[in-house]
Amino acid sequence: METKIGIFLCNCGEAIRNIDFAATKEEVAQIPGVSCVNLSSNLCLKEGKEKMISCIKEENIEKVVVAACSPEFKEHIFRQVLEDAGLNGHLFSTANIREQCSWVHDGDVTGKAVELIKMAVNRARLLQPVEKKKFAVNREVLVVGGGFAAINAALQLSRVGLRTTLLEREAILGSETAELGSLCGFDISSMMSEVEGDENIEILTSAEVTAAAGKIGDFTVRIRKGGDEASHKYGAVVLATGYQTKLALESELKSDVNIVSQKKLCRMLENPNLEIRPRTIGFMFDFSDENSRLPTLATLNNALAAKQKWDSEIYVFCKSLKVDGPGAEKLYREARDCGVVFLKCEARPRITAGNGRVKIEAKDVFLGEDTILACDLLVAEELLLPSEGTEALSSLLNIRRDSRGFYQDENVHLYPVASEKKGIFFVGGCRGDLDLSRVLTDVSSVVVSVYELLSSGNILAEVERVKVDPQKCVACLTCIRVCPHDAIQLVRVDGGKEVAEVFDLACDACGICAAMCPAKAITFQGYRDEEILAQVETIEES
Amino acid sequence: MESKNVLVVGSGISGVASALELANAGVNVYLIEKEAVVGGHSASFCCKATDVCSRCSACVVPDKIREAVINPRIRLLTNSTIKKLSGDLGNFRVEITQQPRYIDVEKCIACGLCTEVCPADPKAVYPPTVEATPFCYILDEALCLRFKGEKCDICRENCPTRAIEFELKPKEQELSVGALIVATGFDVFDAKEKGSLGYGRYPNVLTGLDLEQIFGREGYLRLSINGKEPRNIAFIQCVGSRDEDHGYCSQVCCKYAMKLAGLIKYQSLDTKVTIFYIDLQTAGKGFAQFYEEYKESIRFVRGVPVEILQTASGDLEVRFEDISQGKVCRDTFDLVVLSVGITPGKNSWGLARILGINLADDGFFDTKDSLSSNETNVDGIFLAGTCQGPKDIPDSVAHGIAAASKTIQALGGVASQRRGNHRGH
Amino acid sequence: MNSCIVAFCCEHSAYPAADLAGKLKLHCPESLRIIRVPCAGRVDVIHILKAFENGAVAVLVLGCEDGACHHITGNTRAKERVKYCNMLLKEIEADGRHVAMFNLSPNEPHKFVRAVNEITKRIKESGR
Amino acid sequence: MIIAERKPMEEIRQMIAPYKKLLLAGCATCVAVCWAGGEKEVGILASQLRLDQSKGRKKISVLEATVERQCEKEMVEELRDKVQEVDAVLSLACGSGVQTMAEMFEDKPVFPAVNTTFIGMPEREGLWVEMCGACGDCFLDRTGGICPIVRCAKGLLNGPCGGMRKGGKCEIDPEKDCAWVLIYRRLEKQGRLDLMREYYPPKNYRAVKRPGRIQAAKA
Repeated sequence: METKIGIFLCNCGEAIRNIDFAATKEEVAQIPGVSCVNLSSNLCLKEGKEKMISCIKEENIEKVVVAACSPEFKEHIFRQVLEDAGLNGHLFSTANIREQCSWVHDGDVTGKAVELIKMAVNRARLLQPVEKKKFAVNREVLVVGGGFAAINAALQLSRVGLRTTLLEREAILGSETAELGSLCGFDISSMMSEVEGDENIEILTSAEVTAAAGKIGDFTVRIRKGGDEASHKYGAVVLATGYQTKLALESELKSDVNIVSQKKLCRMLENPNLEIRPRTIGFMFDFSDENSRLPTLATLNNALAAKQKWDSEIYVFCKSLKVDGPGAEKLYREARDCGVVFLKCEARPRITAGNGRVKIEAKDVFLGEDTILACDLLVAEELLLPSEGTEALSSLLNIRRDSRGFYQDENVHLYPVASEKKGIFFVGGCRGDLDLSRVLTDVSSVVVSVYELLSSGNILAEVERVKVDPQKCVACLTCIRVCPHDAIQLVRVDGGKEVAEVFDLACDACGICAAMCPAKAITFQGYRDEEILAQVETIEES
Repeated sequence: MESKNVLVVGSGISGVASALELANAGVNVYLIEKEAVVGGHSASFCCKATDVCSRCSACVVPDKIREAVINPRIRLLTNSTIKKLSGDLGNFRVEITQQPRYIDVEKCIACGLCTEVCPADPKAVYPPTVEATPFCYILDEALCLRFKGEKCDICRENCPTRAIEFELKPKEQELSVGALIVATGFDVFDAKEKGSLGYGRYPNVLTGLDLEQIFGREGYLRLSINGKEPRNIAFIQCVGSRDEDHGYCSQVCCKYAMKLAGLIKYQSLDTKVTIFYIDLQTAGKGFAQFYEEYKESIRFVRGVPVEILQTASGDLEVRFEDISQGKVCRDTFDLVVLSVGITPGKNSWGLARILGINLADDGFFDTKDSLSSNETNVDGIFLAGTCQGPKDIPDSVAHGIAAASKTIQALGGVASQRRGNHRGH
Repeated sequence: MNSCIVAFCCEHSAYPAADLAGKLKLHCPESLRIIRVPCAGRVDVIHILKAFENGAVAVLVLGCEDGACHHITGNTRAKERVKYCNMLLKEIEADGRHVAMFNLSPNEPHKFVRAVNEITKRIKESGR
Repeated sequence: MIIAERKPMEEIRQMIAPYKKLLLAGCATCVAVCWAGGEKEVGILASQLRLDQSKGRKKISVLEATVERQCEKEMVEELRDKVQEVDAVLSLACGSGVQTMAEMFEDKPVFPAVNTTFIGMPEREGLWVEMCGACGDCFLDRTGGICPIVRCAKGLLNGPCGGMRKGGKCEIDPEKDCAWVLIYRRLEKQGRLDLMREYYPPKNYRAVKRPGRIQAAKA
């Protein structure tokens, strides 16, 4: 028996005048399967909705077609109306007869409106209900990394009541945060003691991930710690592995004692019984890596500290100062006021080292001629690189990286902390060069994102909106390879053959797998091949 | 439990981002906005994609606004400002005045009949800008004949959904909320203050914001005086940033200038583009590729010009110091774009007095200590977005989400103190 | 009336752009039929060929800007499939240029109109 | 698995020129997995044939059907009534599928629409590489699991030839790795380099009776 379809037209308060609604109502009533056609002037307002609910109940309509304005802002209203009338929200199809018909054509467009409604009805006829269900999720979070970002994330996650495991590759926690602490003026000892004392946080040092599988709410991660390997279950994974720096110097200069990195200078500044006091110090940055702001901040902080402690002459060679961070311009002015000399050069200065002095030749843009400076200490330019293991871990977790090798694809819809795979987040330096305030903002963003996902212990999601038919699937792995959200995996069906299975929580309903499946085994409710072709076939009838 | 509501002041991209995160975490949100439409400045920014997306995040704004408008837990109050605040974290009482909006947002279906019938010239009731949400028509008191004493009632009679109402007084209402997030955004630097650059006097001197809106509305660039395509464009950086009375870098101007320059070069390759800069800010996620690609095709000149004069033929003569030769020289362009920066909102001083929060020396709202960028000196009032300091769209979204996170932690803390155990389980 | 153009519009970028073009009252040919899809990557070769079989003169696939797809690789997949369709149509001496993929973002109504005008121009040129 | 590639349209058009009603028969296993002859490709080819506007093409009607495996008599049997209705069958299966179909329906001409190319595997999704030449006498045990007959351009049994390029690339095709360099490296890793010193007599291809027949002992 033909499914009963109800059509609800809306003339938007008689404002749509180039569609003859009477004629439309008549013509549309003859479409097979249509049991009632109603015309209203304000379908999206209160009384329009009540009339719709009563009509659905009286005529016991099974599928609803709304021919009105764009679904962009109103679709959720009508889905709610269907649910209030006891129908599944998916049995709903729209025809946009206002923005895409009445407003963009002159003259009478009744013909086109009728055709758009026919397309919507042809699709509605094939729609199938999709239920929603609460999926239980594991409430534990794995934070990979041991630096400033990782420790802060773990602390705040435990504060909102989520049990966290902190996994650090080195033997001790927070190894390089010590310098960062002195660099930005806060003591990390209180932070370290708090994280050790928190019974909500389990710390695994000198441990690393060897394998990872599973999806949002149910990640299984194998961790090797000191010889033995064990696999643990987590609901979400937060990567906070930070970055590493490499001196951008010719190899023979690297060994010279007078050429140091920013970190080494930091340690020299802190160590009270340092015997040598460099008279002149040279800084250099922004020549071979023009996309990082951390070298500028490190230089400004260290220059001020060195000026204050040793009162030495300081020369900074750079192409452009990256001051697009909070407070960076203030630091730059402070440094200039207390006598630091900034030299802007287009080309990279030539460095020669010998008998305890480092010679820097550079052509300053404003002076216009070559300046040669011999200084006791040169803080060389450093390249910001992703920390080791980034490539390995991203292939283990099957996630994408950006063009410079850091985590998180450069897609703007993922910012600030998400990855294209639900349940995996990135925090801090591991996703690009972030200064301290942006790292702290990242930490708070990831805490609320994980809190939303896991705090209630379950996630409401649609059941089998995208489904693989086990009979038709030949396990050719195409869908598993093309899924951008890595939401499909091979699963053994009741002891028999292995077939692909879509994980409802991880699926973002984009349909790429349904289009690529060579055996047409994947149905995507709402946009199945039949439903799309039904709309295409309405052209022939016109 | 009243502490489960939060008031977000300002519906720019960071206010909307905070409201969305709060709503998704189960908190009811009042989102108040002093203008008639949601979105703030960033809603009018154009997409600067060439054949590849240039990562400017302008297209994230309409998505987030749409999500916020249809979210059931977010109640939107436009034309509203805060009059008084009392109470503390967990139970604030906020008095809101809502200026009359003669066209009811719920009822207006943007059919356009009222504009057709309105007798006033220029029309007193008109559609909002295209990207406006809610897309509800606006009745302008200054132009409407009825507010000039005439007995005109034509639009109210013709409105099919009775959405127009005249006898409306500013509405007062008191909300009780657990916490506040201030996301009042920024003001664009008024380029007229730099008189020597001739903005407002010469038609071909535009600001970055004008260029964004031209590309947003028309999609291509035409000179206003002769409608032709500009052949030689100059961008001048750091207009209203990094100078005597703006001791900060606005962070966004180098990025939007280079991306607009990339779009112009993509639309017509032989257009010459010059960028005058102090320090080129090319850091940030997703910028490396872009900078590599356009490093050669755009001419970068170090040093910011001080004066622009319009020649007889309408071209603009820019006087700047050419450092390589070490002397002042002139260059003519047919279009000059001033990359204006971010300045603190004019009425942030008023809001600071009402809420009792401090202003930093550069005019933005101050934070409790240098490490936390969301907390203010008042517990329970948090900052989000550019009202705390210059940020681009991705940073504003992140800052908004962080503010929501701190609010939830603060509210969580409050709830648990009530239940007597100090840990926020 | 068989000069019909079928446009598969991604609901994240092309469909909102079409709505914005409507709000701006930017005109487009009446023979345009817009089919809403969750992502340009959902459009398959068979959908495009069936559109031609049912009398469409040209088919447009409209997705997000390259690199800004909500589903990361959706628009790249669509671009590859449209290229495959061009080849399939050339094989049977139909005009391969009647299938086209354009990228746009949700706040760019003029790019939507430009895409439709471009495909209409191609139809006129090939004399159908 | 068996990898195939669809024939160019020009060839298909000549085969089916005289016929008005056609059945396109797909196969849902090997050729489906390599995107050549599955249900989806049958739909695409059918649509192409219906849309074919080249000169002198009269309208043809095309039926579509896909069976689980075309190299099984029982499965091909399901198409019997459809085959009666048409003038000719265009099979998108591999060679053995086409021949099973031709054997079952002797009265109707059966044409191949794909070229069966090799036994191989996907290097990445959408790109298939030949791995095995089905020579009937596998000696992968002695080459560390790399088959020189297929992956060495000259099919040498006692390689490498003298013409190997720098970086271990093949003399004939600079992009291709020389199979014997790969074999050497793998054997080196496994510490079985002595296998490289052994001499293998030339293979006697005449001994292999064509067509091959394998009689299972237990049936």
